[in-house]
Amino acid sequence: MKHFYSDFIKGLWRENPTFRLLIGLCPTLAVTNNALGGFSMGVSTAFVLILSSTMISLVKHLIPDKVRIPAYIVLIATFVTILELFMNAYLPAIYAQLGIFLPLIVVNCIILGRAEAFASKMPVSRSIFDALGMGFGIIWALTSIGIMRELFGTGQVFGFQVMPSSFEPIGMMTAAPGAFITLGTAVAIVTYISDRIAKKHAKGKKATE
Amino acid sequence: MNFFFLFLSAILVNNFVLVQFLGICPFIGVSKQIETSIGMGLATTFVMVVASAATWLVQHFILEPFNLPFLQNVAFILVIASMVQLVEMFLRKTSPNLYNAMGIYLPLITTNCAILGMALILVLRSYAFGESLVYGLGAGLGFTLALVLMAGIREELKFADIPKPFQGAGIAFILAGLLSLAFSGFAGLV
Amino acid sequence: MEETRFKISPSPHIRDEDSTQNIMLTVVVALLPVWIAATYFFGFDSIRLVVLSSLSAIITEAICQKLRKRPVTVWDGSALITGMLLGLSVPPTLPSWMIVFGAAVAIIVGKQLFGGLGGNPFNPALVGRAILVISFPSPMSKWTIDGITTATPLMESAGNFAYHELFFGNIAGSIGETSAFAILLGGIFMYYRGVLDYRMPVSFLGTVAILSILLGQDPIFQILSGSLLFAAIFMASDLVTTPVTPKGRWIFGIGAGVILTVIRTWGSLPEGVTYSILLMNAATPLINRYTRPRIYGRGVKANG
Amino acid sequence: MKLLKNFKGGVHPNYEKQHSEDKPIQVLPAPEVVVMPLQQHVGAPCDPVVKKGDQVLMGQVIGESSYAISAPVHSSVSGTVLAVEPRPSVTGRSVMSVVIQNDGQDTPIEEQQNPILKSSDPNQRIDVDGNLIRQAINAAGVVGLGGGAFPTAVKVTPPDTSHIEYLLINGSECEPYLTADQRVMEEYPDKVILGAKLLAKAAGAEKIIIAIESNKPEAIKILEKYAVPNEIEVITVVTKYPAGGERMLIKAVLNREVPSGGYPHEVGVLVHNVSTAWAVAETCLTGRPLIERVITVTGSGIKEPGNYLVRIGTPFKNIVEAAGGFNGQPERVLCGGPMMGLAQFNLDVPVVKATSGVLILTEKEAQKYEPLPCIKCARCVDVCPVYLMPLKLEAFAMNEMWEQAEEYGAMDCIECGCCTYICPSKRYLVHYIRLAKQEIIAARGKN
Amino acid sequence: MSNTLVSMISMGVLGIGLSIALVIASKKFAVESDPRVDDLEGVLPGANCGACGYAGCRSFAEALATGEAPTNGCPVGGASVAELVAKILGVSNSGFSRNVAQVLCKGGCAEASQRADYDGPQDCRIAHMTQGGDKGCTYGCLGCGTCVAACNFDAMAMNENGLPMIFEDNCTACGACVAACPRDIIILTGEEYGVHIRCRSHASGREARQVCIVGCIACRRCEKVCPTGAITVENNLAEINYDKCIVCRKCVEVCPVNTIEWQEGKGPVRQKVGA
Repeated sequence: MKHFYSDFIKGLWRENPTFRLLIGLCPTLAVTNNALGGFSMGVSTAFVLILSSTMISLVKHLIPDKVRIPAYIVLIATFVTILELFMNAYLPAIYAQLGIFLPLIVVNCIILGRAEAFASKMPVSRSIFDALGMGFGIIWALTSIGIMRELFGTGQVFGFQVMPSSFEPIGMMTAAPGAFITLGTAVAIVTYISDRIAKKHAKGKKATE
Repeated sequence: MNFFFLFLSAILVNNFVLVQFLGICPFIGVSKQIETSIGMGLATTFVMVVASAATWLVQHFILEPFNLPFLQNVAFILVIASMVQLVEMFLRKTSPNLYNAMGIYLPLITTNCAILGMALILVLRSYAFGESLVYGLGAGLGFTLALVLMAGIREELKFADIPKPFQGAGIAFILAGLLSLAFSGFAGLV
Repeated sequence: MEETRFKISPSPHIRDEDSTQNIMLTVVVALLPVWIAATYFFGFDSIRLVVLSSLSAIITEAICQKLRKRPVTVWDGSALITGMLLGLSVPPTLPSWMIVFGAAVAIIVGKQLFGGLGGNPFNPALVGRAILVISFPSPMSKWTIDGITTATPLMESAGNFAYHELFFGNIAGSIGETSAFAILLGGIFMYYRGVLDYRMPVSFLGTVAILSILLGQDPIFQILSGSLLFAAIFMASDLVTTPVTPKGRWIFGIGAGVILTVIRTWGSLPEGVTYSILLMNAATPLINRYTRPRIYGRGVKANG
Repeated sequence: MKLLKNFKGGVHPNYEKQHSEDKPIQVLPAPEVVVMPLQQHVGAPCDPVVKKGDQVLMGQVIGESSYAISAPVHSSVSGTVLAVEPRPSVTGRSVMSVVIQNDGQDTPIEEQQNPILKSSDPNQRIDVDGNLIRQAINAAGVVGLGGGAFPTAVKVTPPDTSHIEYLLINGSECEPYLTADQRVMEEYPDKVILGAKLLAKAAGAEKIIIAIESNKPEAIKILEKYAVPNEIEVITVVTKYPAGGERMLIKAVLNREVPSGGYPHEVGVLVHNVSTAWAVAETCLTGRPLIERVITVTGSGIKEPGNYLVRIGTPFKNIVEAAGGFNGQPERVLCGGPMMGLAQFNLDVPVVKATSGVLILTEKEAQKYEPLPCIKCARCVDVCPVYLMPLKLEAFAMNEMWEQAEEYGAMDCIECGCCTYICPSKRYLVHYIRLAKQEIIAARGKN
Repeated sequence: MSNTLVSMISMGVLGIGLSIALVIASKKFAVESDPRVDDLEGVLPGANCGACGYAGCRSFAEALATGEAPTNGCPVGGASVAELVAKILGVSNSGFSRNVAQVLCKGGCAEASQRADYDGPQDCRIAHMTQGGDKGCTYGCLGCGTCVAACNFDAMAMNENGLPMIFEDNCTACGACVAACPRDIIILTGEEYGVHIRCRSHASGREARQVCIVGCIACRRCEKVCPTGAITVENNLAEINYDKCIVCRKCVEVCPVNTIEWQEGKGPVRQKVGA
């Protein structure tokens, strides 16, 4: 039980793929110019991640070691195609917004990375929790970046006006430089908080000794 | 002239890294030293040109005649993965130094979304074969340019007193943001 | 003889009197004629923008240094220069809060995140300006003169302006760029004080002139209009973000000139000076690296 | 107006020569006790040949070495050896020294070498054999008196393959404050000329050029008078530090560059200081070894600045006393000029052969500065006379990137200190370059 | 139906074609490599500090695989890494004794005299080059903290007395401080040794006494009292042979100038045979 909890929780903060591991960054930057884009991208990635991790964990014994990477990629690509067709049919607006970054989930390092590092070694149950943790990690990371950029770039959040009407939107936030700068700042903030926590932890430990 | 503008557009105006957000992972990861970044950039450029040709052929001779657009992702990634594997083996044999310098990033070219992204863009814009090659070359060189500029500045940053939380990835993103800001001057150029 | 404790130090034991603060002050003084000219043409707006911008830059720098527990060195004048340069490179109608925001962001993102003075790869004032342009495109391109909104001369054809107007001012544009005369005055002062390397402005302006002749444009108009002259003298000569080698400085100017001409001729932005210099700033480490001077005695043969 | 011979780089510090340039050379009486370090030269240290209690005569050899690159040390007074022990030297480290109690008699040693030159006429033709001159110089223990302290006899014996075209007599004295060379040129021009001719003969040099900085018009005038009948050229070089640097002088006067890591003889040039030429002439005329030299005692920390002919081994204390003592609170005592001189702990250290001056600086002149961040103004790049990028080298050294420092030419640095002098941020440039050089040499030793 | 068939066939053909190309290429460009290197690199700390004497963890791993480097060659990783390495290589672990750094100088601002004031960059190596430093003692600590700056593991700090102190818990014996010190007063020695002669001055007793009140005056009392002959006085300085020291602390008691020091709590670790 403890395993499941730690597998799940680590993806949210300690090993957050976006802020700590710094992988899967292209969509993080590209589609987070509003909160909805970030959220839907996060959910899409999480969806593929969970399915592929589960699947890979299930079939890991059937795949010969030599060809495992191509096999994983094909597997992931399949799920991505399914997702793509689904979105195209039912959520065309979001499909259009995500553009080529939806098919590019195939090469998102998070998914292959989890497949290699975790799902191919661990039992199915743990893989699912790991994928869930990572998935939620991506979702909150992308959504929060999306919210920040949308809030300052347009004064809205998820399309609703939040800022007073006198607020002049800061165009940079929704443009490319804003994406990099927001992510850089977010990474620095997360690093700062983590360092503080680690320091506190170390101090607490020393005091008890 | 058309080719020239296409080429320029791929390098400067629609720079893959700084404007289109493709290939960010290696951009942040391999841009610490000028030598490595040149190597990485050129390897990526090479793969891009080869992959643009290969995916174009696959698209026009397999996927389109047999009406299989839904297999695009799978087919492209297969082709690209094999291409990268070839380059990797080739480099390992011919230039062990370069191979060592690239370290873990060479296999990562497979999962470099810049390559798959380029293949998808080529299909999206229905470029002809020649255009595809030029676009692939331009995109690769644009990637290299961004990488090398970044590496040059990051080598200097070793001597700067950067705030602790920003050291490493944080300042790299800020730097990329400022580079992107500088490149925004090319908007609407072509 | 009574026992005295001497000081030991590694040689050299004497230093030149010039200091970093002196250099910064020289630039500030050189900017004064530009500011005075701006005030003459644009009135109170010029004072408002430059003062707000400078104050914002200085206060932001002090706060950053306090937060980082570093010595507060705002008296070295570098933040003041950033503030003044930014204030002088915006249109006169820019709302006050925007210039305050721009100067603060310029100092934080353009300078303090890179460890303060000396560490920044990009000219902070230009970073501030570029961020303002991308964030507030329309207020940043609203040019007025005598209360009438007009386009910047670059948007119009060359024949509409007399050279003397371009030279002495009285044309629309960012407040600091109107009077070429005042800019040159400041430039000459900086050169006289040994703060300005002639290579960068000369190669920058020269490249633009030559390219505009080749492209069939009026070279004098190209040089005098827009913020080229202002930037070539005050921004391209920024010490921290430009090459340190003589050859590199030529390359810097030529590169900026080429990029500027490309943007002006084919780009959609009315003015590309900011970006041409920012791009060359980005290339500066590479230029330094590949234009190292030949070391004395290298590559010479013995003939004894 | 003739265009001055110039070179790229260099700085213009306040020369401050007015304190002592008009003061004629005074003879300083030999002190009670002299301390003779046994290493006053570049190369192998000498072994003592006297022991405690021995009686020594003036000019007697007290230390010699069997190594090729070395120079013997002679007693500068007559008297009793008090001790043979390590004593602090101007380099800050203890050096084996012979301490001699002066008996005040100045009894010269009897078997003193016969003078090889009979006439002191500066216009005479030197028909002494070159070998003989070299032997005389070697026996007299003459070393480069400009500060280099390289044994002169070794220097005038270039390798077989090289052919010396020019002998450059270096009268630039580019270090601020110092005027010893200037006074030597003005007061002993005949001996400088004679010494130059002897050196040229010894080295087989074809032409002699005397190079003097433009701020010494008097010396130029006097030397030109003596030089003309001897077909010696007197060239005025720009007043700029470090015009007196060997490599800079060759570049300025002959527009030749000494190869990196090489020596001037590789481009057919030898450079000797005017004081060295004077010492050579003295020893050839009198047969007396090098036991005295002209030094400048100056700086605002001294009451009566001046130029003195002092015995080698005279402690700084005696010199300061002779010059009227301190003027105000002395901050730094330097052996040599302010750009490359060595700061001293106390006044017990003795004058050695290469000591060109004793400089007492007060707080006003030698201010303390806190280094500020580098603003990349590139002034250090502009002033570097060997065309390095000191700011880069400093950054590499501070981050222990020795390999990059070597790639950027740290080993070519001549440590003139121009970069540190000019730096508006008062950074410690040359200091870190020195550190890099030391570390690079250490790393080479390891491999 | 036919669509499925076509897609299966086309993907199959594509797959087979690419596989053939890859097989040929892998034959043609085959490079021998030792798979253990990757495993080894995986268990190493990845600090790339170079303490092992190799250019980073990767090259150390390569040296391990060829048997060139000892299994306990990584001081940062310590015993646990040595064990893992030995496991991968299938050899027995050659044992690991943890080293820590010790500062062999007690002459801080309070104890040692100054012969001048130093005005220059705060770097011991440069201060040392400047006339041999500002301290009266030309062997002792210069106090600029270059060793502290060199430490990458937060294991050093300067104390108020101007001397470096070592937090042994953090010390990895990487040797960076040893290399940084121009006076060679920092050494690496086994953690268990508790008695140190904290002076490196070769000055004569009289001279040493003049410049520092805690410097070794070479009185030889420690040499005489040492039951195992671990201390020898040579060239005006007592030196301890740690291999012989049994931490009996007799020398600590007799030292008239308190140069010899015992670190509280570090006791005899091994009994001498027959003792």
